[in-house]
Amino acid sequence: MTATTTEPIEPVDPHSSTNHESAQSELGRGWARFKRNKLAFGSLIFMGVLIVVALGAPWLAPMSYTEQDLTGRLLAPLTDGHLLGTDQLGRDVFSRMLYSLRTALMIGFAAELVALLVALVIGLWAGWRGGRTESLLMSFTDVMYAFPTYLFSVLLVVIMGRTVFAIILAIGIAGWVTQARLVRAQVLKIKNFEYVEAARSIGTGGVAITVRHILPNAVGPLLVTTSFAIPGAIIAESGLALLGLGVAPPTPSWGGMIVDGYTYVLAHPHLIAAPLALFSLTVLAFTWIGDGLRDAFDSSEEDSA
Amino acid sequence: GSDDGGSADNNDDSGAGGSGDEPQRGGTLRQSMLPVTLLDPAVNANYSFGQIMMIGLWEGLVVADANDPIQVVPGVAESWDISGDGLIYTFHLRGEARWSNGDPVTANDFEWNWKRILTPGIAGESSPSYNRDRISVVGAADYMNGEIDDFSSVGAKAIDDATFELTLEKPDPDFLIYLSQFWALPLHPATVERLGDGWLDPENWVSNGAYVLDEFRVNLGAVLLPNDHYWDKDNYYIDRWEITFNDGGTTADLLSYQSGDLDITGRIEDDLEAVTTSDVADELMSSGTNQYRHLIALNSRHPALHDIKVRKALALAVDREALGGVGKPAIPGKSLVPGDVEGSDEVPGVEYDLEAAQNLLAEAGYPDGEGMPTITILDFQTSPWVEAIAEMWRKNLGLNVVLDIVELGVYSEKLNVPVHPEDYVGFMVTNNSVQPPTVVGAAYNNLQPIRTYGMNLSPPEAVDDILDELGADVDTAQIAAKLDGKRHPEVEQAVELAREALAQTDPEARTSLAIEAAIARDESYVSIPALWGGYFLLVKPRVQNLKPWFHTSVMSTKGVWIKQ
Amino acid sequence: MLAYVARRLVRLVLSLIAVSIITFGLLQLVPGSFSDLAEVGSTALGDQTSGDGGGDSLASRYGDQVPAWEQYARFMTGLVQWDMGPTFKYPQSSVEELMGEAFLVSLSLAVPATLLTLLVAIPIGMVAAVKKDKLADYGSIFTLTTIQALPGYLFALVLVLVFSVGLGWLPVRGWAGPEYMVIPVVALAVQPTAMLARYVRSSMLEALRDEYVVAALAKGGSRRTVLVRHVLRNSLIPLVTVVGPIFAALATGTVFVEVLLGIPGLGRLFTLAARTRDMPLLMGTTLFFALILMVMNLIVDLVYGLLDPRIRHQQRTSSRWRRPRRAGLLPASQLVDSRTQGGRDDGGGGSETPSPDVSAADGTEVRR
Amino acid sequence: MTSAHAAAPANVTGAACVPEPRESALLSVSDLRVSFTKPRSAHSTEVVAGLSMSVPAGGSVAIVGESGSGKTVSMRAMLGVLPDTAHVTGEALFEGRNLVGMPEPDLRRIRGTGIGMIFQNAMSALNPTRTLKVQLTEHLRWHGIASGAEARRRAVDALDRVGIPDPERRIRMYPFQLSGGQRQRAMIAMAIVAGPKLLIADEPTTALDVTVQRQVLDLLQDLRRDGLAIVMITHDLGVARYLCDDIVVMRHGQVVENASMRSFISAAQHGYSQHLLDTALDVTTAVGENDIDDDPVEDVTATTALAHPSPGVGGDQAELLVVRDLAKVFHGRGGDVTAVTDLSLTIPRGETIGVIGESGSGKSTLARLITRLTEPTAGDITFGGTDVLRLSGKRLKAWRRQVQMVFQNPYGSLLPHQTVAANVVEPLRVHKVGTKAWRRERALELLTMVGIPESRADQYPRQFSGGQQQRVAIARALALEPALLVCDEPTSALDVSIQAQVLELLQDLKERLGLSMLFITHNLAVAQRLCDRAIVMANGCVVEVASTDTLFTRPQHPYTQALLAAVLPIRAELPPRSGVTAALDRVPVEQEGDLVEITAGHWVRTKRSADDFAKPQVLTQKGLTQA
Ligand SMILES: Nc1ncnc2c1ncn2[C@@H]1O[C@H](COP(=O)(O)OP(=O)(O)OP(=O)(O)O)[C@@H](O)[C@H]1O
Ligand SMILES: Nc1ncnc2c1ncn2[C@@H]1O[C@H](COP(=O)(O)OP(=O)(O)OP(=O)(O)O)[C@@H](O)[C@H]1O
Ligand SMILES: [Mg+2]
Ligand SMILES: [Mg+2]
Repeated sequence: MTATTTEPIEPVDPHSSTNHESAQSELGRGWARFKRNKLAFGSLIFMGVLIVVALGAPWLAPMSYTEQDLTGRLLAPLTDGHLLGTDQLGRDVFSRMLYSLRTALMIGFAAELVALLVALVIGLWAGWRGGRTESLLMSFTDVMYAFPTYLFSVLLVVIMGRTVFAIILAIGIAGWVTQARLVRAQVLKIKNFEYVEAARSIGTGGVAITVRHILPNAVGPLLVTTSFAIPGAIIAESGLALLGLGVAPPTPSWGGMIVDGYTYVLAHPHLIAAPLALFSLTVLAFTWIGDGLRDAFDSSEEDSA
Repeated sequence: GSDDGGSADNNDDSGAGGSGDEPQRGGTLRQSMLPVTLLDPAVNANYSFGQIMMIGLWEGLVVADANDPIQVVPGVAESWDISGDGLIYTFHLRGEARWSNGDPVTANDFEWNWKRILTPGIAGESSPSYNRDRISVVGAADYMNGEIDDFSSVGAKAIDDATFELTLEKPDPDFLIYLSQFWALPLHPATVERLGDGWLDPENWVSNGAYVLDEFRVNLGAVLLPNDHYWDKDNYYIDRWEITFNDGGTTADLLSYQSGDLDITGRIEDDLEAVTTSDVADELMSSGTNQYRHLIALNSRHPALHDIKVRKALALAVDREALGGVGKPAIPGKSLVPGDVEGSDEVPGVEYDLEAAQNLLAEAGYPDGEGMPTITILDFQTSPWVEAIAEMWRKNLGLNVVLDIVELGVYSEKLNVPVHPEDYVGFMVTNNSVQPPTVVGAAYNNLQPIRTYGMNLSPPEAVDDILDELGADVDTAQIAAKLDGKRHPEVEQAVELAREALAQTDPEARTSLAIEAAIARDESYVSIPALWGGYFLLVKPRVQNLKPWFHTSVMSTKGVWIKQ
Repeated sequence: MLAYVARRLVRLVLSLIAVSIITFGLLQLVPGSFSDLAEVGSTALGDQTSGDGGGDSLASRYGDQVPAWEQYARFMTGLVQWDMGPTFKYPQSSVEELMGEAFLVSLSLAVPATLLTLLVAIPIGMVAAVKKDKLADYGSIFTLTTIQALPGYLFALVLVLVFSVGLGWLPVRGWAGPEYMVIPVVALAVQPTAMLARYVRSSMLEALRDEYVVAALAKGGSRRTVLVRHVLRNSLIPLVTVVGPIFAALATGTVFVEVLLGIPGLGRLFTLAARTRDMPLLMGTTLFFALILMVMNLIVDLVYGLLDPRIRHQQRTSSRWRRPRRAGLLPASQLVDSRTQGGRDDGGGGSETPSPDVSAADGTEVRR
Repeated sequence: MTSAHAAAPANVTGAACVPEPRESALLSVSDLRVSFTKPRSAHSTEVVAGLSMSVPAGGSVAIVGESGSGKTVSMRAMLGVLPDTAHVTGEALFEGRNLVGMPEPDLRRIRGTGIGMIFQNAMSALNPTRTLKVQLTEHLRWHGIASGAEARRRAVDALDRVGIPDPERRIRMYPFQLSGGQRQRAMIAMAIVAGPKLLIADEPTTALDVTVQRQVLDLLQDLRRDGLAIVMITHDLGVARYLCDDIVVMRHGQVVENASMRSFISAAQHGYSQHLLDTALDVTTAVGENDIDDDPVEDVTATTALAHPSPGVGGDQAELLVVRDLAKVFHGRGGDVTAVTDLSLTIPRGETIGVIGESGSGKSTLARLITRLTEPTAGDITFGGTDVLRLSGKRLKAWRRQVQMVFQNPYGSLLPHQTVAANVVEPLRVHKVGTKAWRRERALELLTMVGIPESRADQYPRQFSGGQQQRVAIARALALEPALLVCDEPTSALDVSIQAQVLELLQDLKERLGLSMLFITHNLAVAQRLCDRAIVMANGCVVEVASTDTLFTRPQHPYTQALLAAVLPIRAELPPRSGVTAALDRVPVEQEGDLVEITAGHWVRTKRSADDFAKPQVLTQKGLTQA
């Protein structure tokens, strides 16, 4: 076989001059394609609203999330000015839901940030250095991969306590493994691209190549997995809550609300329905965004775009 | 000596169903409980559920009376004599008592079992079910400690096949009640000797109770079938007793119960509220209230809680009527002696008095809560009533209150801290019972080991001195001894009174001293009582004639029948 | 081939040792010991007895006074002899006995759940792929993504509420007969089904893009024949890389569903062990989990090799993995990575398949 | 093949222009149009806009045209194997029946049995997980031609016919177990096993080495002799000419010229065809034709002899780069691969050295070794007197300024996330040359120099055509004003016409800037055009070194001779077939013998001594001078 492998008949023709008008970066093109995906774009807007609501919870929530009214417990929605009723301690479910949103988003984003940081350090390091460093790091990753994820979360929460911070760390640290593998795979892939070789031939150093050239081009897939991992982290918190290891009260969290609500599921279904609905919508929004991102960055899907 | 014996026939008492129908034979009783890990009465079985099964599988000399919590009725012993000085108990075994393999139950079997219970290493010296602090059979403690090896010097002897004798060190009016508890149930000596641990296998099962074990699966459940050789089998109507183990929480059980998969469940304690708000609330059965939920002050270097005025203010600021609403079906509990305990009406307890509380706090130097440290409430699970108390303190006293809900392991570690630092000031949440349900039983609670019972509210320096003196690895009893005289005076008094009460042999004096001790304990405000409750079961109406034995949280199936 | 398996086995053992060390190390950090907890439990759990005090005779074997390394050594020696001894919580049963029973339970759910997954997911994925960009495709993708995104325990809840509480057709919880298996099996299968169906779809689409499909059509094959003989076959081969981990995840038990539905499976045992600090049981279950996962990965790789002649060839001809060159084929793990990226890692995820050896710094030249 | 019609201008429509009457043509296409609709939109693009052509029974037609001109699509449209998004109109009569709009079952009967198709990339067109047997026999069964043992026998026959040795054994193999050439043959066997009358070959040799390409083409020629009609899609005029009688030139989905091959070569009518012919490079060889350069041979030998005392011995300051006994062994998992061995060469200042050889001969490895992207296993590299291999850290970085590289895949070698200007700035930035503003200035200057207007400097690489991308890459390589430019097949990923532009640019730069170049290619014509001297590599070692003129006129090593023989000239007379096959058979691929200087500057790897060459060399020279 010779080196003259012409590109297979790939319908999108890089030589064509049709797209000369709009100057776009890789990310820019992804964004353009992403915008065309109505579901994903809608989800993004919804997410924006959620973030605003979460940030504005102290102003938006009609009541404090801790304030109890022992005479007005387990009220049905729309009674006594409680939009979604009250819980077993007479606290306003709606207000608690808004604050839970805050907790959830905080956990989702922060935990993934932790996971991503660890993953980037390990993945980039292993992928770029190769050799012994890589086998060592990847063996470690493989071992961690064989661990049940939630064992880690459970033990870490136990060690660090049920604070939001601890739960973020617990979920983040338990979740870096897949990301690290992905980063490494990306690095290995990109490392073999000619432009990395080209950068080396120019005299660019290893770190600079990794940070300036490999990382930006690995961002697409990472963005995708991250947007899937964020709802994963939110779900993980609710799972911990199910085991009695979620965020400690009185800080409201969806996991806690769902667990509490499940207790009253037959007599007062509204207690579980409302948080569960918002929880599911949030998780779904992230998923749709992730899906949209994947389609936007996956060049093999281009023909459908 | 007097013969308290007599045949107990509970059948004529109406049970849960409240109908006067003739009992019907047959049917399966399906019950759910926390997983039982081990069915050896001699080894510590902390879970009441295990005891429910044990009480069905074996029969001791005497049996608790379902109708009167502080009385016993004959079991294997048809009758018994008590010597005039109250020290020697002679039990006359009934001739028709049989093991499930047909062997007769003899006094030698009991002697063998007593030896087993007391032998170090078999039952496990670290977890004796036999409580040497409270039951004082001659020589038993020494034998257990390994100080004597000759069992013949222990006061537990078979006189002949049908006569068994126990000798006490000092008279104890509650002795028979203790004896009715699960730890005194007899194993079949021959089987245990032949099989070792294999006796636990359902295939090899031999016991002398109303049931035999047909199936036992870890974490899953057990099946009990009637024992054909049981002498009183006519009073047991159920064909099959199916037990499922559930560690999945209340809701799961409640749903099973509601959809008709279960007849009885006791797995509802975590979230009684879910039950009381459900449509099966009226099927909830409760034993008498001999439990109390309270907050115990933790020792801290911060002076606030060392001031009785502050503690009293906190106790007075709790609106127990409101708590009763949150903690249903538990009821407001104003004292550390629950309402159904004999003599409790003489203990006045704490009343809600907001004004007094605010004044006290001001007097102590914290007007409107100013200057008070953050109060932490330590717990390992969330309970609405605790959150409610926190909110009351915040609202009524202007305090900063946080809940420190931690995982059980962390909880246990925090309890092990003898003195918390300045910034950790607060209480732990706990639930205790008075056993036996008498004020004298309550007096025992005054003497409980320090770290779990908060009687160590002593000046931190005193605690430090003791720890320095004793080193790190000392047991709680030693510390308790060293603490004498160094506690805060109000605490000291409560301990002293309890000691006196227990040392008394005269029942009347004993009771009145115990009442004084209980009042002293309440008034030391080391524990803040909140709620009283009993042991709760959800029981389907078709299950007739069921009576929980409230003082041991156990129920018996004697006389229980299922309406088809 | 044999050399390959042997090498993998050696690695597996080393990994297991690493897992055991990490688990044990973490346990040392965790506050509270079994006896502490038992003691607190006896008084604080709202469960009263006359007997006070706590602890266990076992504590003397693994108790506080025994140095950590010795406890570890004792456990590991036991493990090697397949006699891990009694657990703290169940002094009368041995770790291996408990795990064996629980594993059987988990297995009897995992097998039907996996089968159900395959039976449902493959047709759905196929239809979606063939009807790409049509309503059926959008509809199914929408539904599948939704299902995949939601927390797994939700389905168990819904099923219980509808079929047990609402309709009363099935028992709410427990483990006593075939009727008790329906809800857990379905609940367990829902998410893997969604994931697998999506996987089948993209795998099919990928295969459909391949030129040999056109080639087969150009030879005169009907669409159906080509679909079945070439596309389906080729796109199902990579499925083993997903089905393996799915099965492993199911067979190691799924805590939430087990706890919720009262199934005495491995997941519950494991959670119990973690919560009560039952060291032997926790070590045993963790190692067992890791073992299953790794063995499944090994099986996946071998099966993948059996099914895919290219990889079979590699496994046969070299004792070590070589990056397949110029043949346009990727190691199985990368197939998984590239296609399931996005799926949350619920135990599925990539297997550690033939990839690792792309590693050498001088990785072979890859052309675009 | 009637030249009468060849002169006719592009036959865009109408049957009148089709050479043979419809009935006698095997395939006759008129006004075939294909458009694609985008999913979820009503918008559609026409990619084939009226194709007309005809193929007589047993005839052969080449379809040529640049990439994307609709060659593949139109052929697939006839067979009805395009995706659902395609909309086909027009007429394609095969044996008198219109294939367009024919019901699927009828069409299916024609596929395979009436018309067979060969695809460009055999690896992707053969199902990787099924054996040859399955793939060769399944459609025999579908069409009811044969099944079981009979089908198998036919398949074995077909394999035998396409020249796959030991077909009985190979039929049980999987595609990946065959070599590239064998795969392509298997592909052909699959297409012919059901006995079609027409074979559509879609660039069947583009992915192959010249020598293998030649063998496959010979095979197709044999099939033609047996009466099979062939439509050959290609972008290589040499291939088209070698195999076909008629030619159809396509551009932008339209036919611009439809003529007989002979008249096309001699007198292409359409401007685009003319352009194609002009830009197509042709090798002038001594093997086929004694086509001599204008320069007197002696002169060439003399100058090269002066400039290159020895490829193995360097040291003179006139030498920019001296490589001595370089070797590279890759320790692969399946064993060691010797990519380069015992390689010595010198690059004098201002000269361009070509490196030619088949795939896998170690060309790229050599480039990477010289640029220190890969560390050699053994050997020395001296650059302007400094020992390159000793350099590290800052000094290595500084040295890198002087050696720059241009890669094969222009898009792949540009940073996709940066604009082209930023790409050109990158080396300046890395080496901290100048201020930010100055760098940009310089980048724009360089871009203008390579023909990219300033206005497009801030666009991303993806928005440029391949040729433009390669220009950017060249601009980047020149940014640091290197002394040596290493080009690793910089044009082989490009279309023929674009390739010519890039080569022109390089030629121009070389002359203007006095660059030294190491130019790697497997395209002999390119090497001949651009290089002063060339190295022929086989199996990691140098088999022949000479000035390009010498090399192309008087190749000495059998391997070189085989390479040259396999070249398909466009204008020159075709070499005799027998000679080629013979030459190919002679190719020794061992790395034995020593490099022997047979005349000044002409080195050949041989076991013989230089004296053995004396005679033939003189003879050749003589012959040449005489001619
Ligand atoms: N499935 C498709 N959907 C949309 N457009 C397509 C599709 N297939 C091909 N095209 C477009 O049709 C045009 C012609 O493509 P075609 O593959 O026929 O070119 P070609 O002449 O064979 O080029 P090459 O020499 O590169 O093989 C191109 O612009 C291509 O983008
Ligand atoms: N990183 C590597 N690891 C192992 N073997 C390698 C590596 N790079 C190249 N090789 C081997 O070295 C030999 C020469 O490869 P090289 O890429 O230099 O050939 P080439 O002449 O450039 O071929 P092409 O024309 O296909 O580009 C080949 O057999 C190849 O398989
Ligand atoms: Mg084409
Ligand atoms: Mg190359």
